[in-house]
Amino acid sequence: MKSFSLRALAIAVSATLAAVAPATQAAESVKIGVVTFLSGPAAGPFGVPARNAAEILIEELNAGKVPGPHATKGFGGAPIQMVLVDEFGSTTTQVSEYRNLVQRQNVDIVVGYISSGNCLAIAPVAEELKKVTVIFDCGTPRLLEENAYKYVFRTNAHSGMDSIAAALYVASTKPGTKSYAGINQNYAWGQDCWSDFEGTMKAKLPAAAVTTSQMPKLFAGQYGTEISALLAAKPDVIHSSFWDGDLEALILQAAPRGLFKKSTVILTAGETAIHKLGNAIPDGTVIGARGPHSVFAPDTEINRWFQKTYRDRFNTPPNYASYHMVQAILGAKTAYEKAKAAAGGADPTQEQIIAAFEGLTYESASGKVEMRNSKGHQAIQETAYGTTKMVKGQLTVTNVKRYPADMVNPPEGVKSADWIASGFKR
Amino acid sequence: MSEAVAIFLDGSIYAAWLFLVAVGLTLVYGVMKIVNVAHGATYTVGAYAAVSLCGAWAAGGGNEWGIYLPLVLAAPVVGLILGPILERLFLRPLRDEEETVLMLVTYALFLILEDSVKFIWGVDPYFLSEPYLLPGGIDIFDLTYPVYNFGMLIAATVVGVGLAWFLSKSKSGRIVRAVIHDREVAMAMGANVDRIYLAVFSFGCALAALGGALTAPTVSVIPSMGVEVIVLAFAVVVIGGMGSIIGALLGALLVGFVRAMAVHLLPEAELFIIYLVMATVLLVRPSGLFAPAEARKI
Amino acid sequence: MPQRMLAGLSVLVAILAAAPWWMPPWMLFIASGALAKGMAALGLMLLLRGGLVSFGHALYFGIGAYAAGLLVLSGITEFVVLAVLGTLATLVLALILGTFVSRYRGIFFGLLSMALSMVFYGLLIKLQSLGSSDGFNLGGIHLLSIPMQGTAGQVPTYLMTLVLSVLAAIGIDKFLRSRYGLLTKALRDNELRVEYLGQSVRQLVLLNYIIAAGLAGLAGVLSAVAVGHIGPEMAYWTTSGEFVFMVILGGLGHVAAAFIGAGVLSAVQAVAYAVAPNSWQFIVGASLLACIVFLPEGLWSLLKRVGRRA
Amino acid sequence: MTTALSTQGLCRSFGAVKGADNINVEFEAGTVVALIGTNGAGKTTFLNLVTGYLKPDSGSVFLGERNITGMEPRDITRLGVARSFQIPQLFDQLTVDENLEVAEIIARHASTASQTKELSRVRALALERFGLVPQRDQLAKTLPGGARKLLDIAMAVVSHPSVLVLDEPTSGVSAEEKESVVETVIELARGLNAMTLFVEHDMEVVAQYADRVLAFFEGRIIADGTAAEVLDSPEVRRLIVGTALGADGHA
Repeated sequence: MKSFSLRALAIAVSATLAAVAPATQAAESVKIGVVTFLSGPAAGPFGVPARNAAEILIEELNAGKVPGPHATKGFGGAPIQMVLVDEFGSTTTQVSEYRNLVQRQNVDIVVGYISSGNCLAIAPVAEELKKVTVIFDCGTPRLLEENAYKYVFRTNAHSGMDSIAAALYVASTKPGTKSYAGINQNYAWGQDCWSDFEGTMKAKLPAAAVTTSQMPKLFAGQYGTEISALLAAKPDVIHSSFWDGDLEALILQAAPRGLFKKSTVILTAGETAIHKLGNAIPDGTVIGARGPHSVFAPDTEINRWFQKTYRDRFNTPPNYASYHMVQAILGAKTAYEKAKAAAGGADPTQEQIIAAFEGLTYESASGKVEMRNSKGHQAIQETAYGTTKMVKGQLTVTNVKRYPADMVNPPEGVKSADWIASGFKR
Repeated sequence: MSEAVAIFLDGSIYAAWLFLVAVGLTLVYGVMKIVNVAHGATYTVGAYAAVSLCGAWAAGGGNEWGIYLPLVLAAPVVGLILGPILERLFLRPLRDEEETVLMLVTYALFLILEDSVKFIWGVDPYFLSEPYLLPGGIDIFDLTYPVYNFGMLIAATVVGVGLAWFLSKSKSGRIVRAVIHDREVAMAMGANVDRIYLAVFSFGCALAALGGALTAPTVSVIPSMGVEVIVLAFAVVVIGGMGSIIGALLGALLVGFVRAMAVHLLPEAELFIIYLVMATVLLVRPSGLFAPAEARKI
Repeated sequence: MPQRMLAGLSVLVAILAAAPWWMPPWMLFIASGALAKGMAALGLMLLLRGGLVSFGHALYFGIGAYAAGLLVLSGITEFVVLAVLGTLATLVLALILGTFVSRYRGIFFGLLSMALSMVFYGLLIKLQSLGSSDGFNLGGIHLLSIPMQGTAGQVPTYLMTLVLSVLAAIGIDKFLRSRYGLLTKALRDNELRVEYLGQSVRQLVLLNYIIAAGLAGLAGVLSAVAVGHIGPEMAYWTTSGEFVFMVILGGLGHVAAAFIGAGVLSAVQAVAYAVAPNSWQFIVGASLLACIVFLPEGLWSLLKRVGRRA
Repeated sequence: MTTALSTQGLCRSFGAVKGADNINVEFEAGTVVALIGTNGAGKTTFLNLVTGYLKPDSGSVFLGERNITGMEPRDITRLGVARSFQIPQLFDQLTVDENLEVAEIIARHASTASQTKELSRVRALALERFGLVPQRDQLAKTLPGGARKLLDIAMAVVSHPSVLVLDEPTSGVSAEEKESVVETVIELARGLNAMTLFVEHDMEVVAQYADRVLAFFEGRIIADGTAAEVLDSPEVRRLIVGTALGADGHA
């Protein structure tokens, strides 16, 4: 046993050294670090669909098969090399993995982060290491409202938009709403979404009152009691920013109890559930996709290509997390190529990429993206909500209402919460 | 009035679920003095086993109402396969280690099992809602409750009563109780501790799997579904008194009702109400409500 | 043997002190974190020497970090103040909670500690003004005029963490060699006898508990400075579990073992993330299991064996 | 002579069983007292009540003038009552020397400098008298049964107690060693001028070493006097010695 453990140690040490030695790379390729949940509860609904999207997009970009404005191979002709990292684990682990990507793997750009806690923690490190970092999914408005960052870009609109548009949808489709309630996960995302929704409702439908705000623990899984409380409160409208298994469990447990019939339920992140759980979502449920993604995406060439390629490979349609990932990589690509052109065809520096990225407007699979807020670092985009309806056993989204970017995103320099509190002054 | 009824029903249903997921944990601790963190992973495996077995049943054209058979069958299948593997390979050789070391062993097993589930079934969620939807719902006052939830109540009652009967009336049950009370004396009296440990651990696994299988129809089945459950089950078991079956029942009821009251009357408090109950109970009764007496001589 | 051990450890410390000149920056960051966590694990080791294991030790890690965080939010960015007040805050809380917790033994001590840490975690989640689950960033921390954060701050922070770790290790080593150390060992063996010799077990446990909490608090401050971000997960039970893992991995044989455990676990995690992003949990679990089966006394025993043979 | 230890109306029951039933007794300083009785007669319960392991349902315990009823074992120990155990309570992972060192460290806690010197002397004396010197660096868990028993007693003696309580000092000790163990212990105790209470089943040992004997039956003291008086009492012969004969096979 003595020699065995020694040998085990020796193996462990050599494995460490092997893993630690910098990977060799082709000089001319552009290396992108992709950080997304590969394990943990967020892997299934967000992380893995996003990774899948990154995989096929990078493959197809390298093959030059992406149609429309993004037809150039790779990033400005240079092939893309992807380094994948799991976002699961503590924030400290994430910071250390980020340093690893930048300082050991020498990636050119980092694209990633679903968790708000992680993106908040990574941003100052990106500044410190001077590496262009594109946040693709994290929702918290605090990221770019509280600090001005040079190297950090976010290509999806922040979560304020989701809740504001949800309340606008209620105001226009159910103007007679007398009462509303919420069921949101008890952590930053759920708390923020609920207060934004409540704030907008107060401004748009001041006569409506809150009956109950349920805040179950994240990943609780069992919502029987909360559903009873919601049923008993009899609100006209119920707001929920649930996602992942919690969202699916809520739908499964609430639908048979008639909650969706008695109240109009708005699921701001509901789109991730419709592909897997379509037949369990009752008609009349209001669904959002955190932007004009997936079922709300415009009928463009690039979207048709993305839908088809993704379905062919993974036998399921891409969800909004996949769209967010595509939007981020295409944003980075556009900025990179613009910078390369400006540099006269030479590989652009980080500073040149930043100059090109700031204020950029580009076309993604979800339509137009404007890097307009937070000094050109924060994307704004239109968004949409719709109501589910079963047509011949197929879940469709009807009564879709689209909200232009300016209507649901605060003006430059104004914090989302202040904007809502001000009654949406421009 | 209807609120009181709702609190009672919601509390009972939640307590039934808690009891189902916690009873195996307390039994294994009582007999083997192992705080089995892998219980949570076994719960997950049970849910996945139910998905696979029910899937096979449906694919094989089995009767629609017969789906409850493979659902429940997931428990003994997991118990008989996973239980002996874990006990024989990992727990038996380390039996004489301290409680905390054993707890870490099961924590390691938990990590391994959770990733193994990912290798086998992937990270995409599975849905097994047929057993939940099939029996429909009933209206109580103006609230609709799924009949399936009352099935859960019955399952918890059957498990609780069955276990109580087994431990108090059957011969093997009395031997198990003797081991709970004093392992050395029971051994001296001729109890085959090896066999008892194997059986009890496998049975504990089966109970965890039963919890997972019966929960599967109400949730999306994902690899990490056991993480929250293990912490909850701990709280219930600690409140009730580790190793006590009746304690697990009372712990489940206490947590169930307190939580139902919180959700209906003070939803803000839901987040840490369980830990608050746990800390309070421990401060008042350091060994939980019903810690089984252990022999200590000086 | 002791002389050789001392020499070996001195060489190790010297190598670590020279790390800024041979470690790439990304590795230096991991080393900073590992040392800080090793300090928390050191406190846990002290408790374990007395036969108690806490599954809620991250409570004090979190308290230290949040105390520092609140100070930074109120405009105080001097490291010395953060470290002293952060540690003091944990000591005070440990004194209060310790008077209750020290009544408990075995698994109940562990689980009550966990419950308390989870109540604190729940409280932090509730505090939207402190960023709830997302936590918040703290920047601009300095020691006199030396920056402790950003590119220029990485080396000072690392060296400070190393110095404090070595001091903590020496202090705890002295403590373990004192009569309290012997009593702590006796405590693990037979509490009844300790009481019957006239020593209050609770007092002894409380003393160890407070020291352990103080170390975790200081570790929390250091970690907050190094990462530049704090969040409730620092107090979550999985963080506590990580500390316990480190102690078991290193073993109880020597104060250096806690740091070795922390270093090896951090390395295993880093490698597992890099080699197998989809199955690192499996790898971490398997190495824990292998350690318990093949090295029941921890890695320290392995080093001792190697040392004896050399 | 002064009273070292006394009880008044001491009662304690375990469900229906009376472990101690109105015990009133006084012990003079420096005497050696044996407690006899069958298993379950209440001897160990009495010792546990006196040393604080059990709290009485009613009644009081006095150490000299001081009421120590309901005090914790550690406080009673600090006041000068030390005890050994039926099953030795050692620190198995520590060496013999360290076991005694722990005992000395704790006793030193509340001592003056001259007392500290005395403690070290007693510790060395106990180590030597009990023949543990050759094993002093051995881990306690490696000791054979008899040596474990001696170490257990030595740890009690180290604090230089005024009252020494020994629960079956010879159980588990081989028949050959028995006499010498008791002799050593009693001699040491007399040397320290400690009042000694010991539970013993061997009537020859009792007769030889005890100044006074108490016979217990069903939680009561049924006989109290010199060894000859008690052992000759018909009730004791009927209820205790007879059964002891049967159980131990010799008397």
